Amino acid sequence: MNLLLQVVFAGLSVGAVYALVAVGFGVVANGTGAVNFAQGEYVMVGGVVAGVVHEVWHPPLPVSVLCAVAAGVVAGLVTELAVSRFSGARSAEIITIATIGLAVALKAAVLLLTDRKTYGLPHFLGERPLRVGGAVADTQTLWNLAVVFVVAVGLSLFFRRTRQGTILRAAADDPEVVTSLGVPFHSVARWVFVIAAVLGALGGAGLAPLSVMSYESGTLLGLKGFAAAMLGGLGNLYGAVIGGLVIGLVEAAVAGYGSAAYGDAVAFVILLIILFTRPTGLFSQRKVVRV
Amino acid sequence: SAGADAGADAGAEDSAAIKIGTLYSVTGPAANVGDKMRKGTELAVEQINQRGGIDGRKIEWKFYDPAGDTSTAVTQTRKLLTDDKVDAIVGGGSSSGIALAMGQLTASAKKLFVATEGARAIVQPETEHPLTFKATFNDTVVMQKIIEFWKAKGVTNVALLPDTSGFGQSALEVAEKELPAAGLKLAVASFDPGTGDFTPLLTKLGAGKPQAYLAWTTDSSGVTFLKNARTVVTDGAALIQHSFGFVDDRYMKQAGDAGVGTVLSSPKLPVADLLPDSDPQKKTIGEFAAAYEAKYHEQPNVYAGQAYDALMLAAEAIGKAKSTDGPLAAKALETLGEHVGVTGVFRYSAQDHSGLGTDGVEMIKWDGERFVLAG
Amino acid sequence: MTDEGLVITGISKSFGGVRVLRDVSLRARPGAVTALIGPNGAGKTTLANIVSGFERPDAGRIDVSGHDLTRRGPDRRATAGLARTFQNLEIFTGLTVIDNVVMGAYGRGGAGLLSAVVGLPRARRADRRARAAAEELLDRFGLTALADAPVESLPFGQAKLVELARVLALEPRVVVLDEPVAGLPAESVRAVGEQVTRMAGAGAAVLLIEHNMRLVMEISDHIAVLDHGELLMEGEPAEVRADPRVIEAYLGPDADRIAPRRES
Amino acid sequence: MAVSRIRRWRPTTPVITAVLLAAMPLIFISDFARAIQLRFCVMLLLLTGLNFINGYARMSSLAQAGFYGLGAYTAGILAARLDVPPALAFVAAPVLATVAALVIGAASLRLRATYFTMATLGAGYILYILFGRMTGVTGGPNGLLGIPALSVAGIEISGPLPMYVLAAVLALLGVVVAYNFERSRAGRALRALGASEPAAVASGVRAFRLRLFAFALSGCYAGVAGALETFDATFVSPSSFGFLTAVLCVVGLTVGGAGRAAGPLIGAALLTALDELGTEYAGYEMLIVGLVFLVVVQAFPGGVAGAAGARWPRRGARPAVARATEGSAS
Amino acid sequence: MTDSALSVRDLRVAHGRLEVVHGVSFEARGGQVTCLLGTNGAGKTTTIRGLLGLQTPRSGTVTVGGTDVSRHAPHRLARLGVAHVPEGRRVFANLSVRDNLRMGTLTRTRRWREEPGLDHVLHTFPELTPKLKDAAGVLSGGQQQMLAIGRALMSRPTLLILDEPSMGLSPKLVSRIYQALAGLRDDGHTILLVEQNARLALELADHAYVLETGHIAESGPAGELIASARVQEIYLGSQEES
Ligand SMILES: Nc1ncnc2c1ncn2[C@@H]1O[C@H](COP(=O)(O)OP(=O)(O)OP(=O)(O)O)[C@@H](O)[C@H]1O
Ligand SMILES: Nc1ncnc2c1ncn2[C@@H]1O[C@H](COP(=O)(O)OP(=O)(O)OP(=O)(O)O)[C@@H](O)[C@H]1O
Ligand SMILES: [Mg+2]
Ligand SMILES: [Mg+2]
Repeated sequence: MNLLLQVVFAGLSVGAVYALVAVGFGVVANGTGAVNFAQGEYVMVGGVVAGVVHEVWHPPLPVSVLCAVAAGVVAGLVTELAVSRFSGARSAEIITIATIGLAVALKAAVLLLTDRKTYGLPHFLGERPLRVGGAVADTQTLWNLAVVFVVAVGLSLFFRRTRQGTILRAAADDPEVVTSLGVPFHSVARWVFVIAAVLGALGGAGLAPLSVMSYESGTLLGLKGFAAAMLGGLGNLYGAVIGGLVIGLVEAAVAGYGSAAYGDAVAFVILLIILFTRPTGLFSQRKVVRV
Repeated sequence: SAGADAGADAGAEDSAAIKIGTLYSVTGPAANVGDKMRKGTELAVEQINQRGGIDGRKIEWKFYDPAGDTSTAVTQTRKLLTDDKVDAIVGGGSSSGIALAMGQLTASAKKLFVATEGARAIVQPETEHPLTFKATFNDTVVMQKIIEFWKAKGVTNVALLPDTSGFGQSALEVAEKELPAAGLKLAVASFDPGTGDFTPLLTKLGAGKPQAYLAWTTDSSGVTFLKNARTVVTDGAALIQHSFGFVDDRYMKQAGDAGVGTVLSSPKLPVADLLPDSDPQKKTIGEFAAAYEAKYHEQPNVYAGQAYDALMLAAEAIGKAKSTDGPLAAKALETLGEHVGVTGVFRYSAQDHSGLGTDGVEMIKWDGERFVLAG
Repeated sequence: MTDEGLVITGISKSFGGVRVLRDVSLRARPGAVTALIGPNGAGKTTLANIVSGFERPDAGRIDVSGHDLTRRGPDRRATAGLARTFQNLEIFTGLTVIDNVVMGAYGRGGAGLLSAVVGLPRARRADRRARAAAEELLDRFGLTALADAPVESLPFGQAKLVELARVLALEPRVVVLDEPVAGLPAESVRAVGEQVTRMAGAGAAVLLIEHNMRLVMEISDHIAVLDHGELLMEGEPAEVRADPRVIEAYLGPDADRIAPRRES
Repeated sequence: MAVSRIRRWRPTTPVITAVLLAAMPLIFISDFARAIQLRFCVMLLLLTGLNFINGYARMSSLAQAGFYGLGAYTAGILAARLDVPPALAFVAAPVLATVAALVIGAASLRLRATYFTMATLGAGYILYILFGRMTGVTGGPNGLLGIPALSVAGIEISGPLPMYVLAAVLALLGVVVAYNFERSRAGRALRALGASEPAAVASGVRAFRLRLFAFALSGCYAGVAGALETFDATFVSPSSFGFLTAVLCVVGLTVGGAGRAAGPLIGAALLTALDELGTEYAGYEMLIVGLVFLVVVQAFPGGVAGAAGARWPRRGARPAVARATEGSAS
Repeated sequence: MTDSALSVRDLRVAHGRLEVVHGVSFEARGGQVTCLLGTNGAGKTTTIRGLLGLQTPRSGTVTVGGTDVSRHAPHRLARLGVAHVPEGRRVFANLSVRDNLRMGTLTRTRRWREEPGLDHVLHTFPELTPKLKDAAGVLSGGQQQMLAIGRALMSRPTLLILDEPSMGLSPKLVSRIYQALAGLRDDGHTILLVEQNARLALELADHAYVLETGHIAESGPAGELIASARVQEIYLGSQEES
């Protein structure tokens, strides 16, 4: 077997999920300026919901995935309610801190509702893997990569080119002024969190065929996705994708050529090395500050 | 003075309840394991109380959840010992690290402690842990059974994939000692719980052409291991194995086709009905499983079994010692003779506080529907 | 060595290819108010940032009292006696008014970190001295009653006074003021004007950036006009006021209404 | 106009802390209560330390759990593995944690806002992984056993009461130092830096050095907390120093009131209470904690201490503003 | 049309527990310029924020064009044609100048590419033309102020509320802005103007109110107020004769 190629495939497989989480971080950062600590939990919710639906009702696969997306929509709406509607809180710092509370609550709720069970899904494109040059690539990885690229390109265009996207970016700078220009903050927050949560849920559904999901699955993914987002430069969605893939690839390389026992630390070691050389990540858009 | 205290206890509080404290992590990373353990112990408490208790004294059960955190567990253990004033502690927080920390506290409080966690260091050396027992197999014992199995199959070259938790690393330690001694060639690759892709690891290990791949984890990433092994391991004859930490039909079902044929080392619980009637445990397991299913509407697993055993053992020791005094109860356990439990037949002695031998371990196989004995 | 005040020599600066400052040389003498005026976007704030070390020039040098400070960071420039205010009010929210002013004297030194933590008497004494000096300043600005109020509860105008008082606490040799009276009512403009004159009277070199022509005409000794990053002209207030280029680029045809002639 | 500044005496945080630490063991006297009280002291040290960087300097560090663990392991390894006298091992813990904070801070304090938070999260996580993986040194995932009792000059400090007294003394010392610092020139500069970096720098504040000092202090406090925890539990395990602990520290401080002297005190009390609550209602309490936290951070952006401060504003502030404006208008 | 386009009755606004606007009443007549004067801290900004709903008032009624908007969220006022130039510019620093201006059209069109009114704003502020692609955060203070005003103008508001629009602008620009405001008024727009530069404001305004420590202290036609001794002294700095 070809170890190098296998490492690349594995790296892309895991990296695609990190990338999707990282894009979610980017969306929230672009729209509110906050860091969303619940991003990993959206992945968990998506995966678990798709798994539960699949296990209980055995519907066709697309239905399970759609249910995950619907769960994402709900999770996004819940987030909007929880972190902005309730107090009208508009400072990025408060939203950031509030999402920590939300993440804890979401995780606990799923723990109680699923009674700690794990859930899985069949592969979307068939279980049979592709064999390329002496290595195996999972078809699910292809699916996940495709989703990541479509999402990153689509959302980048959305933020740069569209009216709604610009409103969201404006809100990250000064939400109050956006309000007085005719768009209530909760509508901004709703867009932001629904997009972010749907991304997460899609990631969760895409991940469930590869590794089973439970209420615990979100936290570490969230951390690594956060690392990936920062690696690429927070707010740059292409950067987030590259950040996610880089972390996935390096982790796989460490597993293949070194010791996987330090695998979890790897994401953070790379991140620190990059941050110390490029303090705002690989591709950050410079935040404008003048005195 | 310990004896005097015990006498006073027995006299004054004859009818008072016996207090037993328990810690399992029913939240946090090992929640899945901890939840099953809690149910097992709870069932045992209920059964004993229904029978009228121990010598007429009911069990009053105190349960706390340390959520996998050792310092929380230390505080909770102190609470059990000094605030709740429990007579014995059963269950070590569903994590070997926690059980180890708890052992120090129960020892200095001179209370009986029956752990449900795996690490040998919880009870070994027995001279330093006179009051601590555990109701689980030592991984040395399990490893011996696996070696026997491999020898019978003609396997001489194996790959071990332990996870980085205490459970996996303790097995790694044993394997590095025992396997070479038994003339087996060993390659190792540790992995983190939550690992999303095992293909690089398996490819790397595959270069050494092992005849068996043995994963050692309780984490759900073991499912991914099975799925990946199915695609990456090209040698159709190679054995794909899990340890007793992964004996759970839910996990196996989630692996789908990739799970079929997986060999596991396990207590007899999952295959009890396939055992010959002569098997000493068959009846105990059958009754336990029936009661458990009736109460919780789910299949018991090995964790529930060992947690059930642990409480039963503690109760029997207290009953036999006719005292809740730690040293007396410990003595009683050491001289109990045989206790037929769900997990195995316990034979504690002053030199062995694990009490389980290879006779309790079965090699089993997942056939796609259920576990069967692996020939 | 005589004090040369602030000497700006040959400063150039571009942002992403756009020249914002081109070979600007300027001098602010000690004991005088030198005003820097010019249209919006002419580069005045950029020059102030370069003088105080917040931005690095592409070329040129900055000397304060004969010392070349071009390579020093803003904190070191403060220690060297250079102080500034900001166009966008920068105050220490969360601190009281008096603490804001005490902070201004930070660059003049004081007790070390460790003696402060342990609470040595030396540190306490130094602190008391700084506080006494700050109280004097507050009195001068009529802010005594507000000394212990959190600074963020002050209206904009008073907050600007606090910023000015903070600058004075440093006892600076060179002061750069970026629009100190923007948003202040006539009455406060007068008060600030007095303080700035007094600052210069005490020997500081003052570089005043301001759009309020009434104030500029009234208190400055010398005026430099910046336009599109280049020095358009320099001279006495009356001279500048009457220069057609300045009227065209900056004052506008209605200038009379906005900035009445001083001699009127 | 000389305004007399007669202020009503208000109890300062060190005084409240001292009274609390002295009263607690008198009111709740069981050994278990002592253990809880000790945990409170440990939390208080952790949060007071974190307050330097997260509160006064307004930079969000997630490395506190890492330094806490480093302190705990330093003390534990020196005392249990290398036979260093326990008292010396105890002292070495904050020293090493401080050095680690200096190194990590030197690298990460040049980063801005979220990037700094990320770097500290990464550094803390790497420490956590090392605790669990360097089995030969740390005992690995199962933890480090065999830590001897603490003794100073031949006198053994072990058992609930002596350990509590030690913890209380150290916690009080920590609070006093923090209190002095907050009101010192350097403390004022640090708060100023958190409020407006340009203005602080323009006033001569060496931003990087001062932040590094604050970060080192936070590490030092965490080191002391770690050593206390080690000698109290006579056991060290990596599970206590992970991401969850790091987040809990930030949450505790935020809810208590970051940047306020009383913040760590309130935060530590809440975290200790939470620990207690969490023991019996597995699962549900996390749900409740999450929701309550969600509400509290939004309802009181300045934390409980901030909310209390707003209800009872500083004397003088309100009339003073009114006076001044009236004065200028008439 | 001289009916009241904006009317504020007994408005009370507080910062936390500290009330700073104590029952202020005034109105802005349609098609006129109404000016709100006051020293620093008088409560002008707070009044504006209160009537716009950016800060929840303690009590009071606000009507815009006859509609009671007292409890309306700020975005609903925007949809009624009210535009606000906030104190301190508050442009979107990370958006391009062009996007900043487009943000002003949110209530006017749903089409993003249309940019109605862009030419008009660039005609008023040609300085912004070369900067259209730059991030607003790098603009000079005065350029940002132009942008903030331009953004408000983009919505073609029926009621325009400006909080110190001349702050930080060069004299030449100040007169240009006042000309622009006069033009708007002549087109029938209603303007509420908060200004430190009382001389200019009173020259432009039809009607003026003087706010002192949260109360309306004086009011009247602008021409009359110019003559008031009190206004002369405090707001026009007239003792040194102009
Ligand atoms: N960081 C930057 N990147 C790009 N352009 C910049 C940057 N900083 C300043 N500029 C440009 O430099 C020019 C000068 O700006 P500056 O702030 O110095 O003007 P100013 O003279 O202070 O104007 P004002 O009177 O309006 O405050 C402006 O056109 C501005 O857009
Ligand atoms: N965020 C705040 N917190 C507390 N008090 C505040 C706050 N903002 C303003 N104030 C107080 O409210 C009063 C009115 O302030 P406001 O900003 O409305 O005045 P203004 O008339 O707009 O003044 P300026 O001319 O300086 O802009 C002042 O006394 C001020 O101290
Ligand atoms: Mg400027
Ligand atoms: Mg105002």
